[in-house]
Amino acid sequence: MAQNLLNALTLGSLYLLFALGMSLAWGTIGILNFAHGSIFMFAAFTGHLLVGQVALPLPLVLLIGTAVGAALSVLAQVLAFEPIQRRARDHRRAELQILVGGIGIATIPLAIAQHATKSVPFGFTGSTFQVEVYRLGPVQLTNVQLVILGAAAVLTGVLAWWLRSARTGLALRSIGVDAEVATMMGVNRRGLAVATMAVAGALAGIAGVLLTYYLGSIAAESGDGFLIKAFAAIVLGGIGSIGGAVAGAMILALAETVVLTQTSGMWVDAVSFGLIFAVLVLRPRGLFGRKEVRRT
Amino acid sequence: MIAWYEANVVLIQSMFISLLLALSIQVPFRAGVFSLAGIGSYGIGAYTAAIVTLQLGWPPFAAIGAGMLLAAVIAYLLALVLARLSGLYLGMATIAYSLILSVAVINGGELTGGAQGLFGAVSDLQTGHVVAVAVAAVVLLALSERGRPGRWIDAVREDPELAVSVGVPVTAIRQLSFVVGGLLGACAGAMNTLLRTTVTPEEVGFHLVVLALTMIIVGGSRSWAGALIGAVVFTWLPTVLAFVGEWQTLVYGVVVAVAAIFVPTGILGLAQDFVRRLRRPALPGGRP
Amino acid sequence: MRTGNRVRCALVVGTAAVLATACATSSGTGGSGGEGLPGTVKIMSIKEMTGPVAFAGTHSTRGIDLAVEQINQRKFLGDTKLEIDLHDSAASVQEAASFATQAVSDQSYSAILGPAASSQAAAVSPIADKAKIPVIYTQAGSDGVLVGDYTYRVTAPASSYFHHAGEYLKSKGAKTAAVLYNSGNPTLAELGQETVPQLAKKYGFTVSSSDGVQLTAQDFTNAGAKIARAKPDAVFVLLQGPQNPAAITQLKQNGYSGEIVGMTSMGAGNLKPAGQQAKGTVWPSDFSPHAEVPSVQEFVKAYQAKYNGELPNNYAAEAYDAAWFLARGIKEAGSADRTAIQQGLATVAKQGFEGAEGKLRFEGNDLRVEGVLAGWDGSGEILVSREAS
Amino acid sequence: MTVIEARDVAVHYGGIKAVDGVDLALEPGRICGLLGPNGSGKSTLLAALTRLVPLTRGTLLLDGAEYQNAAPASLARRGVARTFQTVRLLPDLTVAENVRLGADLRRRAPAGVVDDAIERTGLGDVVRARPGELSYGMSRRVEIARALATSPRLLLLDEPTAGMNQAERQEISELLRRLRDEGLTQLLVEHDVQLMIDTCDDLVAMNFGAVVAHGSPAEVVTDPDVQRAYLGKKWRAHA
Repeated sequence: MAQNLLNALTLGSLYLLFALGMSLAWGTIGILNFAHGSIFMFAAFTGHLLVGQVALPLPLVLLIGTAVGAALSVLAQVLAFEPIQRRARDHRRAELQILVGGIGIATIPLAIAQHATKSVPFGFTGSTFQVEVYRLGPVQLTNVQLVILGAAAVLTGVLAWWLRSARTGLALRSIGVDAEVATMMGVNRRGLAVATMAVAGALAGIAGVLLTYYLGSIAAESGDGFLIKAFAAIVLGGIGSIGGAVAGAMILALAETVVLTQTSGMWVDAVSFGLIFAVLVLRPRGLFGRKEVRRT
Repeated sequence: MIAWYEANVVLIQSMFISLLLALSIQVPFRAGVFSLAGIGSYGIGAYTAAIVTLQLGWPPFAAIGAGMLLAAVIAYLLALVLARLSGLYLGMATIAYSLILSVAVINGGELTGGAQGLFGAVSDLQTGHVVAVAVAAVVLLALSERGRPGRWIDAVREDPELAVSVGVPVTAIRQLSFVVGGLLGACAGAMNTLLRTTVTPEEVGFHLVVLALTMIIVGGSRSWAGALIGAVVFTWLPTVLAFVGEWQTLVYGVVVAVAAIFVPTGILGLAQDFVRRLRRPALPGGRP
Repeated sequence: MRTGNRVRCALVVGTAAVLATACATSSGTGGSGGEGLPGTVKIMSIKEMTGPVAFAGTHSTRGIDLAVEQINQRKFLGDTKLEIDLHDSAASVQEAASFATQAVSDQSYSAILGPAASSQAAAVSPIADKAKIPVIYTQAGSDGVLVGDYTYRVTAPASSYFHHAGEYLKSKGAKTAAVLYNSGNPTLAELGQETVPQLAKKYGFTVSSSDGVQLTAQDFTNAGAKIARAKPDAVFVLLQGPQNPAAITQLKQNGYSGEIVGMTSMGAGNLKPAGQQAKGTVWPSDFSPHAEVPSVQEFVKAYQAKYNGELPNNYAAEAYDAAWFLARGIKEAGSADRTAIQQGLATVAKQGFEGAEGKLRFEGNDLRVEGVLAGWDGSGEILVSREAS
Repeated sequence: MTVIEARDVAVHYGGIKAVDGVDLALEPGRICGLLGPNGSGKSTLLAALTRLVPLTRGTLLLDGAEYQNAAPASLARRGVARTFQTVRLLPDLTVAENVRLGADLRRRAPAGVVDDAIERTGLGDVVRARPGELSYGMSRRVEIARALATSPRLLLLDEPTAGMNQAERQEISELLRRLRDEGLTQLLVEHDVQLMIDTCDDLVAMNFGAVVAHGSPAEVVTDPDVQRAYLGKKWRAHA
């Protein structure tokens, strides 16, 4: 029981790291980035390539993943999403174009990784980091799990503080509430949007690297599955709300763990899809969503 | 010509099926309803047709009709349940609905054949039938883009409040768009199953959502002609791209991204702008 | 390269009877093909060269290329050359079906080497069967693939050689076994739901738990913990290639120390990311490059010579056999005519032959092999000899 | 009998009482003006009358029959037409098609309804233009033309002359009066008090979601409450 709870917490933390960036970008600058999963995978893939050359320690691989994730995300913003938002006739069309553009962009890193690996799984076997298992009474815990739990807690805290207190965070939130007013207040939307996407991508990169350490290996296609899970977590908690993302990720992980341990596990994906559907129908704002951020 | 037709008959068939699939998404889009439930309907049609053909031995058009009827009923219920949602939220709820169906068919046991899917659904459905159905659908939809229905649908999409004020039955049109999308999607799925004689769970997944979306975004989302352009492009693109070999997927992604960024109105929109620009000088009294 | 092959051909004379005949025939008749054989026989090969199952498509193609090179150089069909026209079905049912139709309508194609994915194969089969063009598949384990006389499969169903796993577990004294299988993949689902329970009955162990995971599942933490806690003597890990190392890693991290039994999806280097943790894992396989069967070793050496010393995997071996099976069928038919080739294939199938997978025989249109027990020693694939264990 | 009537109508958004206990009755063949500062609840009242927002309480009557639960789209069919405060035209349709949208209400619109609406609003020269090519004033005329094309018995106008110059305002005022003479009942929301005095038969003044005065234009504009609440500077400025 305690073990299941701990595992669910770890899974929830991974969902959270992934979902935070997506939720941030969607709730503030209105970009639902469907390439997020692809970026996440490619950050881990780059790490894998480098680890194959040099035996790197975990912090360095994490750093590389962060940088790659941020770079790809910024690239997508500058080359695709920003031009779309600038040109689109109305908000609704922009949303749709960003969605489809994201799908197109996602194909690019995916195709490269697939080509390089032939869809054979990859991991960080060359890394100097070794998984260690600690046993605490009935519960066992690996050092990777500790890193994941720690990273999720610290990064979520930092992000929440940033949005609540820092000047740029406040400016960002004002965009989320009313883009026009924010512009009138002299907020540099373009710069802030790029910064937001960089943060989102960095979080995806961190999640990608940690997931690969955690599972031992991932494949080029692994990003897609996470995308829909993260989406469920965001919708569940409420878009743009950090607390909502935390709650959403944890509830989803817990629900999946329950389904997995209590049934034969073949309906797990139906949990996240079902949650998306049910929450949108019954409580479109999500459990913790603020109404003003909801863009419909 | 005949040789070419025979060699490419599968692509020709799938072009018309893709057209119907794209229309199943586009019809709701035109009414401002961002519903991707057409994909779920495709699955319902595909599996219903296979089941009634295999277990009851129904003729092809009865099998297709059964799938369409079931999908239409479910689509109507969905329209009622999702009435409050719009925009991306509606899109996501309908994607979730479609994906739940794809999980369900894997777990459907004997009825859906589980992971293996169903096979041996042999029928005498011909390419000509598919073309005829697609043409009929296009004619009906083309009529709905003209005159009174066309203006009503435009009004519902662009400004539902205004539409109400001039007496347009907005709710009914939205529900109808769900149902018509369901009918078209199920029709596409059922015909594909009967042509291929087989259906597997992996055919009804997120990739269909992506395909249908990209077809109408690249082709053009406002008219049946856009869906047709999209269906033609994405049916033949892999053949055209065969020369890039292993990088086909990459080029495909770039095409989709570039279209989404630079051609928001789709190829159809580009063509219409071009025609309009040509005609402009001939238009008298454009400005007061 | 050419001399190298000739040398090997001479060497084979003493070891593999069937191949020796092949060499003798080609050198003896000095290049007069069968009466009806044209200068080239064109074969369409529909393989997944890109996309999620690219690993199967690319390795199959290597096997085919090797076989065709041998067939042509040894003048197995006299002066007639086999020509392979490769098409990438990119993991799309529609494209696979379309290529099949192109092959059907273009009379210059005599046969098809089919795709590996069951869904694609199931769409190709009815087209080919209706038009009466022979198709030879590898992989494609679904029931719907073999629909008539014209469809053959040169990958034996895993259930037909899974007894190796049963014998292995019996020798280890296993009494309980857990099953973790991919419920979205037809072959794996059948293994998990039917083959293993049958095996349990026959080899005296009980199935303590059976968990299906979804087609694209990645996280096996819970499944791993659940199984590790139950401490069964053995666990069957029947997953897709990329899922295997993740599942094994989770089992080991949760302190599982019993036997791990898999299937061919553990081969082809898929366990590399799990490294030392996967040490001791075994799986029944239709092919092992270490099997000490002459025809297998002949294939392995030729493959290594052609591909820079790389060891062949099961996909390459199966496709190699498929190509040779086709060549034998054509030779038997003495014609490039599709129906004649089908009859030729039927004759060859009745006789069986020796190839990269060892002794091959057919049950109907489906292959049966003896199979081996392969294993992972922490860094590479080995052959587990049952006597030693 | 009144054409349309609101009895004790209230519309609350959460804690905000946009309209709170308004009574209003329109006599047939008259133009009633609705005056009030921004945020006084005029547009909300119009939205309530056309069923675009749900009532918190109150009763709505059309030709003496209650309709507060009727489907909003059914009102147009019963002869209620309206224009909006902002220009709301369909960008992809021509001016003629936008007007035609009003006539689409009936399967077979009476002959000449569309042409008549276009001619009366002076849009004859721009029928083939698209909304994006029109000036603001012209766009507003299309709004009115579309409403007229529904062949209404009651017309609700939300600031129809906003953005027009003095001559254009005069034209619209004349048009409205001519329509009144033909028997069309109207409710007119406007900020231009002079125009209201010139056009309307009755005036109602609102503030803070409630009616503060009603009667003939002369009575209402001289009402001290109205003067204090809203007219003050503006009325004098115009005078």
